[in-house]
Amino acid sequence: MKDFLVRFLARPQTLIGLLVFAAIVVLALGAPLLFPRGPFTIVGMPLLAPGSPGLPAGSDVLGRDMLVGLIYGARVSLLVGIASTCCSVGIGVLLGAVAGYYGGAVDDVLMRITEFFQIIPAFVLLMVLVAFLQPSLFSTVVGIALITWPQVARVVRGEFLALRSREFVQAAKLLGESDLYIIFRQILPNALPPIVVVGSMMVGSAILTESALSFLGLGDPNLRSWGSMIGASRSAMWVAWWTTVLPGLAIMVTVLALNFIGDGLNEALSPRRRR
Amino acid sequence: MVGGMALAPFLSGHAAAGGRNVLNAMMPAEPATLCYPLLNTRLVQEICANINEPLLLLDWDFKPRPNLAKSFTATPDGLAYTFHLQPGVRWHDGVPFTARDVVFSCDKMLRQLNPRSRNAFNHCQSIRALDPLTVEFRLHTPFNAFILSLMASNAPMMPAHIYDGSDYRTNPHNFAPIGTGPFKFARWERGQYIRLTRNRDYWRAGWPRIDDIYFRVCPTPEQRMVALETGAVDIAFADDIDSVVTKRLRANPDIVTTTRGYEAVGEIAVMEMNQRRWPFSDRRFRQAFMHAIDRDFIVKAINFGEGKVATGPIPSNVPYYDPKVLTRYPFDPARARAMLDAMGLKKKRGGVRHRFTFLLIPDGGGVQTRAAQYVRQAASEVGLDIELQSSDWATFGRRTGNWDFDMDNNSYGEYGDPAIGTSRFYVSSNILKGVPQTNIQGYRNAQVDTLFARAASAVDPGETQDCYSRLQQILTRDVAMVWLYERDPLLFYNRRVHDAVTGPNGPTDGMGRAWLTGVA
Amino acid sequence: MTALVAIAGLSVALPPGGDRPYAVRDVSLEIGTSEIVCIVGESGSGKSVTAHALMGLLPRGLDAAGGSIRFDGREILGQPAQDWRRMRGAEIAMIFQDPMAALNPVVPVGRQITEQIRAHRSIGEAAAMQQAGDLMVQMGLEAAHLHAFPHQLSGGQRQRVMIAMALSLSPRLLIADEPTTALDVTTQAQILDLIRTVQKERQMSVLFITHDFGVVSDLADRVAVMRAGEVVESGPVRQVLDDPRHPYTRALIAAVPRLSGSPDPLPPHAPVLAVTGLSKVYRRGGGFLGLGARRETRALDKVSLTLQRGETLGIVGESGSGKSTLARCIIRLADVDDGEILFDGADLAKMNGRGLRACRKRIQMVFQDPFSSLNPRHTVSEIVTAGPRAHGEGAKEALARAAEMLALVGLEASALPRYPHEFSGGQRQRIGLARALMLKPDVLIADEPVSALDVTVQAQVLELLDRVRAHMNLAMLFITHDMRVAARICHRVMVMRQGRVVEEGPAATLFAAPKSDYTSQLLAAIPGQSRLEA
Amino acid sequence: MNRLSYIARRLVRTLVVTVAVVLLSFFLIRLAPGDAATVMAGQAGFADEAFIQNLRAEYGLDQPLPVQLWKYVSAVAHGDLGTSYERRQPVLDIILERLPNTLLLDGFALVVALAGGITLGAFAARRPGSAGDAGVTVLAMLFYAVPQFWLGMMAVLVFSVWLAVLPPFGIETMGADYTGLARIGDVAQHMILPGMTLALYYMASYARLTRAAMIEVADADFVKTARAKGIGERQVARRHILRNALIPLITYAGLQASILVGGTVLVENVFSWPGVGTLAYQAVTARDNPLLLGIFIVTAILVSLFNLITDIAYSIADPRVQLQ
Repeated sequence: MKDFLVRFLARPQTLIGLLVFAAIVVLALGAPLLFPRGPFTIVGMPLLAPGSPGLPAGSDVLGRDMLVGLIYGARVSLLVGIASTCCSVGIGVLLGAVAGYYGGAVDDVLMRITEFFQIIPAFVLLMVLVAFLQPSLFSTVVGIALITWPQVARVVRGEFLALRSREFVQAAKLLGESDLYIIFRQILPNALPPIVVVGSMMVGSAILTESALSFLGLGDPNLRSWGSMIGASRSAMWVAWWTTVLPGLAIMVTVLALNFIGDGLNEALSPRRRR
Repeated sequence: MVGGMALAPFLSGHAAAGGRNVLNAMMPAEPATLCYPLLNTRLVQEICANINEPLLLLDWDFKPRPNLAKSFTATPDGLAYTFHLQPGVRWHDGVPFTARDVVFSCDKMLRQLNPRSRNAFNHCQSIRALDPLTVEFRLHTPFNAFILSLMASNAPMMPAHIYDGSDYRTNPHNFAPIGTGPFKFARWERGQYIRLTRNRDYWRAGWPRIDDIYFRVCPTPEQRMVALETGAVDIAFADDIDSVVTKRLRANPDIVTTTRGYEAVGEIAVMEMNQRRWPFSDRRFRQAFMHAIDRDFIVKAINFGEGKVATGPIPSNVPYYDPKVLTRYPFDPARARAMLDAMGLKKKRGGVRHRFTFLLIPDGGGVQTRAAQYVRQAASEVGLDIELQSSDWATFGRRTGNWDFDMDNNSYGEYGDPAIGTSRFYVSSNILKGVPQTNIQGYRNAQVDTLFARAASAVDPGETQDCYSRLQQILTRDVAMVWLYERDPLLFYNRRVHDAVTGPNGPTDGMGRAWLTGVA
Repeated sequence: MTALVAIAGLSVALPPGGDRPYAVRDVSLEIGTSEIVCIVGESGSGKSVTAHALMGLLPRGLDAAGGSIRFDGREILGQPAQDWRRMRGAEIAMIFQDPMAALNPVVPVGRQITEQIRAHRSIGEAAAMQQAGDLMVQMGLEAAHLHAFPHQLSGGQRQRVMIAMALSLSPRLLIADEPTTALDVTTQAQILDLIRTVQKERQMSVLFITHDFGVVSDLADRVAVMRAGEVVESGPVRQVLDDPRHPYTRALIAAVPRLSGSPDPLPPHAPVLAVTGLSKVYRRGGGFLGLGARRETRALDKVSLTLQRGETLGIVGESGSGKSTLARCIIRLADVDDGEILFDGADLAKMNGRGLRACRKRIQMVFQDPFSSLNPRHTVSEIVTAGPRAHGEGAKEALARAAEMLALVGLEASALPRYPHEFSGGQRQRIGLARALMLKPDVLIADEPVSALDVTVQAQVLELLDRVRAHMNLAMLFITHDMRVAARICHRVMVMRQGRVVEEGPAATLFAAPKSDYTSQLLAAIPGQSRLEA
Repeated sequence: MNRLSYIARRLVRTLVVTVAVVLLSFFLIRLAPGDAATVMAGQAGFADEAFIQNLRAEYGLDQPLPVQLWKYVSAVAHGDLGTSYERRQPVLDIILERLPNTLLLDGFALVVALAGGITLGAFAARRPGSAGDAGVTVLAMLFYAVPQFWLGMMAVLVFSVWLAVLPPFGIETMGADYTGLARIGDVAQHMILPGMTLALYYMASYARLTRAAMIEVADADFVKTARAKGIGERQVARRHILRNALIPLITYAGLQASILVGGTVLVENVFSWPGVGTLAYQAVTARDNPLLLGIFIVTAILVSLFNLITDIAYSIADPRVQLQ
């Protein structure tokens, strides 16, 4: 564990990523304390430029404070990113583990399902799901989890396939350990590094996906997310650059921080380094 | 500043390519069909108005002007109208236009396909051709909006020899329409443009004055603004341009901006409440709600100063509007709170009096959505917690039609006479489960039903005015609907375009008279 | 004799943070013209690094820290890259341990040979290919093999290709880095033969790296013994073998197992395990909806055996003989197609679920790979007590017994809270053995338990296994590819080939007078018999 | 293994998968509430009962679900993907009209991404840990983290508004109606911004993949063999390292091609590119079920074909891989 931390924190990018991410988390959690009136309060005329009195980041098409919107937007992005990744990893690990460990028909069925998801255009499927479930935080999370779990399942299945023929797993079988115990106590801990890496990368891509959905107007209308801020200002882009540029930068910085962390995890956990 | 930059040379107009007399018009999406009666959306109207003409046009005073009908007479009891058609009119395929076409269009095709036309022609007992150039309409009961119902989009003339006896919905001419209008359909390049070309045999001498009209697809709002600014497109219609950039376009000396041309539509942006449910069923709640929202702000900030606050069910720039009788609801949150307290809707934990949902009309995050977001914020100031729900057209139509909503936003057009466009949202006979764009609020008032019926059938214009004044009094007192603002849609066109708008029907009268400078 | 190569005082530094500062330290070695010099040593002794330094191909991060290497009288250590390049392949050539990995998998072998020729000689591809073809034939291959990809050849063929490539420019020195370790014993014999032959024909010098004293005694003119980066002893092969000076050399030679001295067979007794007519077919393919092509491999063909308490039965065979499959089938890690496995009167082949679990408790296994057989994420105590706990034993009692069991296999109780990666290969095998013994099995299956270990450790583990077998009166099934290892501890031996039993009998008899030709071939191929068996 | 028989079997399999796609998407889409009739009514802003009824009858929505499914499946079997609700045209015609535009954009993006990514990756792998390597890595991570739609908008802002060098929207200049060479040039100009926007993300992936693969392959024994043969470093890098490192890229490029076919919704939307992506978006918002189903089916078939091509290409590049 200590070794891992040393390796993990050794790279400057990882440190930067962690610091930036921590700052974003703090801002997101502290938003209701900093701005108790919420992100929708109209504070002035629309499209005031950054630097206008009391508006360091300007106002949007409805005269709402961009800065408050950016900070509240972090809540949506992080929530969606983390919640959908958790769901996705949960489903993916469970099904991938079962398929990889037992193989045979279970595996065949699972592979066909992931194949289906691979063949259907994922983003279109996501739009369909969200539109039909009615756009909301819930449908966004469910939708993203639904289109991403096969990716996790494939990774987990692959790991389980490789690990189940390892001799310590065969030894465990001979010792009379139950399948459940073997799956969760013997194999899963060894399969964790790639899952952690995939998971950390998925948070970032889920944030990107959420922003894309919101951009197209398929986000929760009761929340001010970065994507919806850009989508709502599309036509304002020509007269008020800050309405689109700033939320985009926010997304980029967040995802970049997450990817730095994911990359650091990958380096620290990758078997090549471990050996 | 980004916005102030001049646009690149490659973006500049190619409109006058080859010195031809070509008008480029904007089309935000491709229409589903070019069969006018089949889908009477504004987009189809803008294109098809150049192809399929009505019997009459409307002048600026809302008085009929001859068109395919060179004159008409009405009996004093208001029960019979006789139209005399222009002689020598031919369809684009050369077949002569006759009374048979009028009878077919009004009695069969439009009545069957178009709900708005059906509303008018259902008043008819018979529609008969007296001779090849004379048609007689006989009504069951007097209907004083009858002549207005024959205008523009309500009653385009369709060719009987093409459609009669065919399956209207699958007729191949739905994609290559035939009409009598100043322009003929020429080509539909999918994903790019629809081209109409000059009808050289047009019955009205000297028209049209343009060789070709291209309707060009510009799907995103950014693209539409750029296209207009660069002159790639000469004319943009209502709703094509996001109000965010109107100020910028108004400042552009090459572009003419006008609110004229949509008077006959008389559109009002509204919010509807499901009045079957409490507390929307309580008049005090609806009144308090009106006080809680700053409609001036909506006009000023959200609509960037375009349009004006709606005072009641009838827009202020059309006949029968009566400002004297209206109950007005100025922005007064304190009063709204007091009224809500008084009706027993007290604050509960968290300062919330009542929670309800709001179904958003799918306008792609445009003005209506922004207005709803503002209303959500304003309502929260008086303790009403609104949850917005996005929708697509399927969801919107299904849920409003099935009365499965608390509140929604919408807009309706008056179409020249309250009997045509307005009454349908307030009369109890139009409460139809499963059908959107009807009286989905479930507003019921027997007095209102009677007054609308009387107003439409009165022969004496004074009596009609009386009825509508009383209606405006009752409906505004009741807050029968949340009226937000009169839309006054904007028409943008390049300076080189002239006579683009010739009457209150604006683009729905077609571009027959329009001409371009800089072209011989 | 003039030295072609003279290495003097060569040191190669390890990057900081390693377990020692030098990979090799102060190594001096001479290789005479047309002389075969062997460097022998266990893993980590620095023998490979020395060879690579001679090629100027030290891995990234390793640098020669001092000393000199003279080739034909010329100092080559630190010469410019250009000169190295000109020398490599033309004057010094090298072959590696794993020919599969050493050949570019996506290029036909012929092209890989011509590439080398054309890197040094300006001739056309066709002419180079002609030469390559000739070389292939000389190496006992066919010219048609030129167009094959590496994966289409057998291990021995691939190594022949490597040799052909190495000899293509008639180098003066051939460096062979454990070239036969990955090969079966018969193939190894052929490759060693080939190297000897071409060395004689071409009067070439050879530097041969190996861990096997048998190979040394068969091949070398002179030998250098390395340990932990240093040369501990060197000299003419006879001298070192017959009269080793250094204790380490003596230990190494002593640890090489011999064919003689097998234990005598036990008096016949009722078997605890009796396998009859066991068959197993591997089916591959089939694929989606059975649309894929099917391929069948007969892994076991009617194999029968018996095993009694206190007895060790050795199962010997080359790769692909089915010996491991047999172990897996007996313990039902693989399903059986046909035959019966009678264990204490019950047929294991037909068992499932709980019954199988109960029986398996009494048949345990020790695995080949000391790295993959222990879960890296579990502590030794978790690993060793897992079996008893799975069968309902209390954690406390299990832990107490675990300490005893560790003592039995020669480990301290202080090992309990530690993780597998903190132990050496031999220690890990002991932990694996303790894990198996915790369930007090009747039968112990040992699947190549020592083949991944260095020769000195190998001897210790073999000795431990034999002791434990006697101590617990275990019936042991001992699977190995190495006849010498089998000879050391098996009462009886069964030779397998392509899924069938070739021959079976008491170890001493079988090795002394094999009945089948195949067994004789195997025995004949064992390197170093003539000199080491003496 | 015989390649032809492999292809035949794969085609059969594609068929099976396509049937599965048809069934699953049919139910997925039909389970959603609301239908074409309510869409039309809502958009027209004026409706009555007869209007709804007429529309339902026209689209066969008044029939029981199994009947609808049967009719649909048998039509699809005859190559008829039905009629779009919104456009009232054969779905296949609509899709085939748009498909070339999407394939054009995708092909351009794929080529740019591959060429750029491999070059950058090879450059970075030459000296791992150097400043150049770090630069490439950070750049790749940056493009990884940028929302594509936003990148597109920023590209428009920079190249069309500030620098005014490239056209921002559409596939050709509106109203110019060029023909011949001029048109090709015009389309090419319009393709640059959306194509680059699409390509940058994948270029980042390729750069990372190439870099990682080259560093890994550089440690392989056969590279040591190559050096031991005395061939030059450049040749070692090109013929042995890169040649092997590129093999995994084939899989990824195949995957990208598959994703692109149906996955360019955002970029097409931002640049008003008249492709399948914008079509899909319109179909979703208009609840144009036949069109949506058609898009799913056509992309499924295309993706299956791409996968087949990928597999064959892979088996050619890597002789160890057998098609089965």
